[in-house]
Amino acid sequence: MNDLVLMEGINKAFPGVQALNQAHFDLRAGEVHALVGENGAGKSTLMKILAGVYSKDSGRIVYRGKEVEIPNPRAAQDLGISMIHQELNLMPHLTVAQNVFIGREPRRGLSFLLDDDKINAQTQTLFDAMHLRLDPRVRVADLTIAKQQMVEIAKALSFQAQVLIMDEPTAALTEAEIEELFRIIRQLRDRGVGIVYISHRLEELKQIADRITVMRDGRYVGTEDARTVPIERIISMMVGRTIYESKPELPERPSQEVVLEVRGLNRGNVIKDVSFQLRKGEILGFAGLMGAGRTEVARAIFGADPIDSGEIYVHGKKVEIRHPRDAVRHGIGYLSEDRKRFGLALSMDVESNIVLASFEKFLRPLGVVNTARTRETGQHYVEALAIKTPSLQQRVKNLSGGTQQKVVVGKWLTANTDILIFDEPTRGIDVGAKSEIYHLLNDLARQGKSIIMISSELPEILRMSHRIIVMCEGRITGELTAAEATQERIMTYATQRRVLVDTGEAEGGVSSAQEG
Amino acid sequence: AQQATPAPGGQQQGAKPYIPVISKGFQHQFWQAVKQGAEQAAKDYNVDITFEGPETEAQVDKQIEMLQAALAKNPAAICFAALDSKAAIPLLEQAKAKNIPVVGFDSGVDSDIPIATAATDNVAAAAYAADKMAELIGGSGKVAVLVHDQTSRTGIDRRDGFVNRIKEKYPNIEIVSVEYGGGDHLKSTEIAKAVIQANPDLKGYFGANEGSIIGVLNAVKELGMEGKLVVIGYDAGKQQKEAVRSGVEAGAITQNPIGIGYKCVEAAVKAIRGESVPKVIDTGFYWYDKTNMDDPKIAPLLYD
Amino acid sequence: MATREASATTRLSARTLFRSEAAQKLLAFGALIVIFIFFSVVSPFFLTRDNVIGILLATAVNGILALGVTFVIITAGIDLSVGTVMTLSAMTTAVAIAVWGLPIPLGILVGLLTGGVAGLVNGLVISRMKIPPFVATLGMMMMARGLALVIPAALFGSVKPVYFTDTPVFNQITMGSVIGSVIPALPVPNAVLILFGAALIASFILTKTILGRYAVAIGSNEEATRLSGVNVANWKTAIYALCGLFSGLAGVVIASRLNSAQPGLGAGYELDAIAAVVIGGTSLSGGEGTILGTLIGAFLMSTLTNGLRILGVPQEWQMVVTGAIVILAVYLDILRRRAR
Amino acid sequence: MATREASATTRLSARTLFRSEAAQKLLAFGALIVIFIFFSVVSPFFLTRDNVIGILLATAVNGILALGVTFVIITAGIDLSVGTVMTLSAMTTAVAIAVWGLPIPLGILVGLLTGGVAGLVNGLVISRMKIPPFVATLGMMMMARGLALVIPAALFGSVKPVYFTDTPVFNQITMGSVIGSVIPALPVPNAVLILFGAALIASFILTKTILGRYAVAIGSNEEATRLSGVNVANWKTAIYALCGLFSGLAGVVIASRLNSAQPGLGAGYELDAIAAVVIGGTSLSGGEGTILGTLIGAFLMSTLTNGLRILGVPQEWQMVVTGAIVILAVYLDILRRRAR
Ligand SMILES: Nc1ncnc2c1ncn2[C@@H]1O[C@H](COP(=O)(O)OP(=O)(O)OP(=O)(O)O)[C@@H](O)[C@H]1O
Ligand SMILES: Nc1ncnc2c1ncn2[C@@H]1O[C@H](COP(=O)(O)OP(=O)(O)OP(=O)(O)O)[C@@H](O)[C@H]1O
Ligand SMILES: [Mg+2]
Ligand SMILES: [Mg+2]
Repeated sequence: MNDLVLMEGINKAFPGVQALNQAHFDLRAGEVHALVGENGAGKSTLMKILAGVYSKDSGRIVYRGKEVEIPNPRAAQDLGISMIHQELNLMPHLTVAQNVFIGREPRRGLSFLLDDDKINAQTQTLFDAMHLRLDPRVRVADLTIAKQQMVEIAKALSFQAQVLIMDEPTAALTEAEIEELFRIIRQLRDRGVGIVYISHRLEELKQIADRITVMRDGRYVGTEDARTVPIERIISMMVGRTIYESKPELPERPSQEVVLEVRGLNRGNVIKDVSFQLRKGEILGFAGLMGAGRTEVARAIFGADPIDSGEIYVHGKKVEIRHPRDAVRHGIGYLSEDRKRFGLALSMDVESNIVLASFEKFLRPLGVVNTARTRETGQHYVEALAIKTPSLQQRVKNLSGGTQQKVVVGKWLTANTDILIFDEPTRGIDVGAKSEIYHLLNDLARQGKSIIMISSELPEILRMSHRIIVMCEGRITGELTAAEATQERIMTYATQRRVLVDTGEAEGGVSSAQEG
Repeated sequence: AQQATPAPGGQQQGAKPYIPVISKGFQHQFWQAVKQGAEQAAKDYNVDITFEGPETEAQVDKQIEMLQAALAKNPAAICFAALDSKAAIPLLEQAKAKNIPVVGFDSGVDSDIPIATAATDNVAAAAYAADKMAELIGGSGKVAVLVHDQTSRTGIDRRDGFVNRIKEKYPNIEIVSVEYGGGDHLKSTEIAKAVIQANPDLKGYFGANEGSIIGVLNAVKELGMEGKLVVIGYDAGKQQKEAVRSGVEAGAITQNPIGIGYKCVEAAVKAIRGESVPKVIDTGFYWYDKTNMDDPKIAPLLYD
Repeated sequence: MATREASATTRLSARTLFRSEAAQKLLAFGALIVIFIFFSVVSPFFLTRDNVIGILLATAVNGILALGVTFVIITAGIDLSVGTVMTLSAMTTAVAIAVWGLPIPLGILVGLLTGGVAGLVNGLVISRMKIPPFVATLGMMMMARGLALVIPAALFGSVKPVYFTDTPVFNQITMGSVIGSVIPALPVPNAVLILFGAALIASFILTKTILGRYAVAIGSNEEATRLSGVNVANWKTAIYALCGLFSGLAGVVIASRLNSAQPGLGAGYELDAIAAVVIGGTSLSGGEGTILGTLIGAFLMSTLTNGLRILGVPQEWQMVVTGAIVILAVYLDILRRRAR
Repeated sequence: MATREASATTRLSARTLFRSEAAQKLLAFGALIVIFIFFSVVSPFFLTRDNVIGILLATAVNGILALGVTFVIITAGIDLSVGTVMTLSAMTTAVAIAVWGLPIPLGILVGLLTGGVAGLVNGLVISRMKIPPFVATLGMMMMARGLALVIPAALFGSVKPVYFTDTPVFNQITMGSVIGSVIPALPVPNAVLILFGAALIASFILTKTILGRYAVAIGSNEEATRLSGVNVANWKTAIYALCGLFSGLAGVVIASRLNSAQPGLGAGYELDAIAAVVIGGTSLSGGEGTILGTLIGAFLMSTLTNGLRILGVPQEWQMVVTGAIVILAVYLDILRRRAR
């Protein structure tokens, strides 16, 4: 066995959680080894231990046949281990090239002088090899998330690492970009690099992985050959039982009553003349590529960002929404695509987060909070949404991603909103939790709530929506009913934007400058 | 010093002469009384003045900036109470080069540039307070000193005047504590309380400025020690005057702040007019207690 | 934020071992007790009734200021203006009572309102003009300091203190002793009761009311709170106004205690108040903090100052030791949290 | 952080419209120029050679302090100790030269090192003990203030200034005029040159060296910087030490200017320095800032102080106006950024 990395008997506890319990993982040179498991299974934690971010409580790591200690990220880099983290880890105030070379800047003359020309040039070379169209000199803050993700990938690649860990690298990318990433991954694999690939998009694994290791509750479950194992088996290993993907159950037809109408919404050059209607009990899908402007539309409707022009009607009445509180007052709730930054008060407990948008409803005289009722409400939603938490007093920062998402849902249900905008509700959420969220959405629609669902996953959009609106570069480019919609039709509407990477057929631009 | 020398008070004809008064402070009542005197003189002699000083007496550099800005206005004369006279000498030399007469006040400037200085001898005044303290506690026992500032000239002079006199003349008196309260009434109160607590046999307390002595008086009152401690103060102010009148405070040293302010502006005016002024204008200090505080010679010196 | 979370992560593992909030509080109290015992042993004058009462009294002003600042710091803000706003409030109280001759309760109200208004302005500047709290309250600190001098200058033509000569009862508000009149052996001045009363109210507001909840929520994640439909700007304004009210109360207390309003006071008080809050375990990055902690922090500081004075440590060394202890106390708190 | 980024997003759309850095700088300069013109119009004494030179000179100390603080603030930290560390450095320089009789260059080195060591301690306390910068440097502020008094107390038995009586040339280091000796009509004191020299060095360090790069990276996203393999703890320590070096330089300059070391100086200077940095457009939340901005901020503050003095505005009103202008200047900067 030409094991590159062997991790054995790894334990790691966080307060209240045994994140890893005798976890096991091995990686060979020249393979793509997928690591899968439900949210909170411990995938990121295990890999962060390998990358020197966390220290293990016990267990051993063998690298190229020698037992090693990896106390910090620097040590990992020195061993040739590099990691793309699940959360973006960039310095927004620095340029792209400065980000790529942070920590290993080429120096000039005296050893502390920077040579920005050199890093710009080297970054450009790197991007050329990736067929990536991106100016190394722009500030990262000015980039879309997709571009930022590509920068992260470029950065990890630039290490010439022997072990490359990718924790959900494709969550923000388009098909073409994913294709390009896979091309690069294959190239690296052929060069003998060992690649760890973490993803919840199980369908990707068939394309790229050689082996698949499944984790559950911090434990090692098993390793399978990616080419032969059926996806169903992986799923059952993940959840510990067999679940069958339910057939897309098209929800009942919504009524014709329009609850939300948007007319002529404009904001800078990110929202251009957006108009649409949302009906009672309807799930309206918003499809499009990264940066198409769907989040911007949602935030604008919700009053999170100012708009230049446009009118919003709720239940036929024109309303002014200048702040999120206006939106909430009119019964609109928004579940952001970035829960941690925009959705949760992480250091507060589950109960407080559930009632965060509706404290005013739980008041006794003098502004005193009726804690008996908040606890009751919290308990109600913990049960109704099956929120996996040890107690209502658990701080939400200690919960897994899917559980956190449910807490946010609970928050908006408590606030009694009947128009719910779900922005990427299943981003980074495992299959089990995903299907629970789908059920939840259907239930809500059936109860008469109206839902806008923004998603970058076409199967999800197709499966869930009554109607689908497609956006591209800030405008609505198409509208499809559930019956008409297919992946191809959506993509035609959605692909007016220039892709970040030069696809094979894209003429000229940059020639493939890679030479091994 | 190589530039052309403009006429003193190089201002437009007909305008009132302008005299900036740069003091050591402005928030404390003592300085406000000096200001009052200076303004009175300005009125009497028909000149314009401005009055300013740094926020604390430690801010030597801020005072230098003030002097610098004052010089830029090309004044007819300058009244200056140096926080640190050595540090100010370069600017004073500039003034001299520009033929701007400088009058010192409150404490002397170690230089022959000021044409006159209206000041009290703080060392002698504090020494006098020490004599009084010795007399009132019967020549032996423990006393404590509370000073406003460890680094300012007045603080140092008053502390040293008191402490040195005790050391030299009264071997049976022990100074158990010298502390600094920044002139902050509350801090001074807390300090004095702690010192009295820590020295149950304390016989006397000297407060070297108004803020300090008010602190001592508050402490005495809060600890119910009225009459059990010989309290001697400095400066005036309503509270202190009441304490002296009621006998809680045995007495205090007062200077003549209004006189200092008046005399220095007056001297500056005379210098502008080319009249001669005495090099040293001693504005004097006085001991006051409940027996003499309504004396027509003393009463006007005691600001509220 | 990144660091905060990372360190949160690393310290979590042991937390379960030592969950009890009560035990934590005891630990925080520990530092105070150690200092108390130390001074009691080395000086016979430290642990006397009068001196302990003195320490309690000495905590009053800084403690009240620190209570207000606790709220602000929990929102991840800061208030540098509390000291001079206190002075300004003392001044307006004095003007109301001693110059205009208003009844004492009305005069106190004027003082409280002065603080409240200053805090309100802070809050508006921060939440409407989006000025960082550090800058907004720095500006207010300068302005309040100036105004406290402007008032007597405008009224009397010169900067001077205002005395409560005609209303001796005003001084009794803090320096009288309700307890002492019942239990003569325990002449605890009312100022101490006021401090504890204010702390109870503050604790109530923080833990039981919506304002307290929103303070924590804003400190925990301001943007998420805003996106939950909470009017963050208004609540923040309210929190700074509340902090201002406490500064106003401190102004009334200091005026009553000194029986006068001293216009030059207050510079540097803000740092003492902030130090008390931070020693008390409230995190400067917001989202957590307790009133009890702040009280303990304030007592720790005044105990330290008093003890060093009683020992007769030279004043310059007192500063050095206090600086070191401030760092040490916070370090202990950090270790304590890491351990839980 | 959430808010910062959210607003980063919202403002992006317009940014491209108004990209030119130069235009931005001109706008920042604008406030300074407006104030300059205003004072020039209302007072005949303001725009004179000597007064302008006076303003430049008055900026030197605060400016140098602010340069150091800029680095710290760019890392999203704060340094409250710069004022008293400056005083401590002035004191050690004075002891080295005037008491021990060391040669002047060596004495200067002692001053710089004193600052550097104090900064190093700050950095270690912050990065190793994980004490928040506010607390760590607050503690250092107290300790340095105490030590600056302890030194003369230990040497002379009492706290007093140390004078450079035997080395008149020491005063010339800042108050002599190299420019004046070449162009007699322009007697700009060397202190001003030192300020500009220090600013050039600071600007070089910030934009061209690895230290500057890491300062921005740490302020921008500390955790990401750490995950990139940068030894954040060490670099942070270095940055605080650098800030300390600038405080040390300020100490040497103030000692030379006053021809003495004044042990009681320095309290409150930290807030002026921070105000200059913030007025200069450096964000307290880290990640961005320029040396030129800080210089402009420092000049704005000393121009304002000087102008109000020249106008003869009563001192209490000067405080009020300065407070208001600090807020206003930052507000203008915020509007400017929003507009780009
Ligand atoms: N910093 C932390 N503090 C406390 N608990 C944590 C922390 N990080 C992870 N955990 C917990 O450890 C467990 C494993 O988390 P981890 O992030 O490794 O899961 P994951 O498999 O990567 O999940 P996902 O697919 O959602 O990314 C979870 O229960 C999680 O709540
Ligand atoms: N973090 C960001 N920084 C800078 N610009 C951004 C950022 N996010 C979005 N934008 C810009 O806003 C526009 C719309 O992006 P938006 O996020 O609304 O798209 P989206 O369709 O919701 O895609 P996503 O899947 O990323 O949510 C894009 O043109 C993009 O340039
Ligand atoms: Mg993960
Ligand atoms: Mg989006």
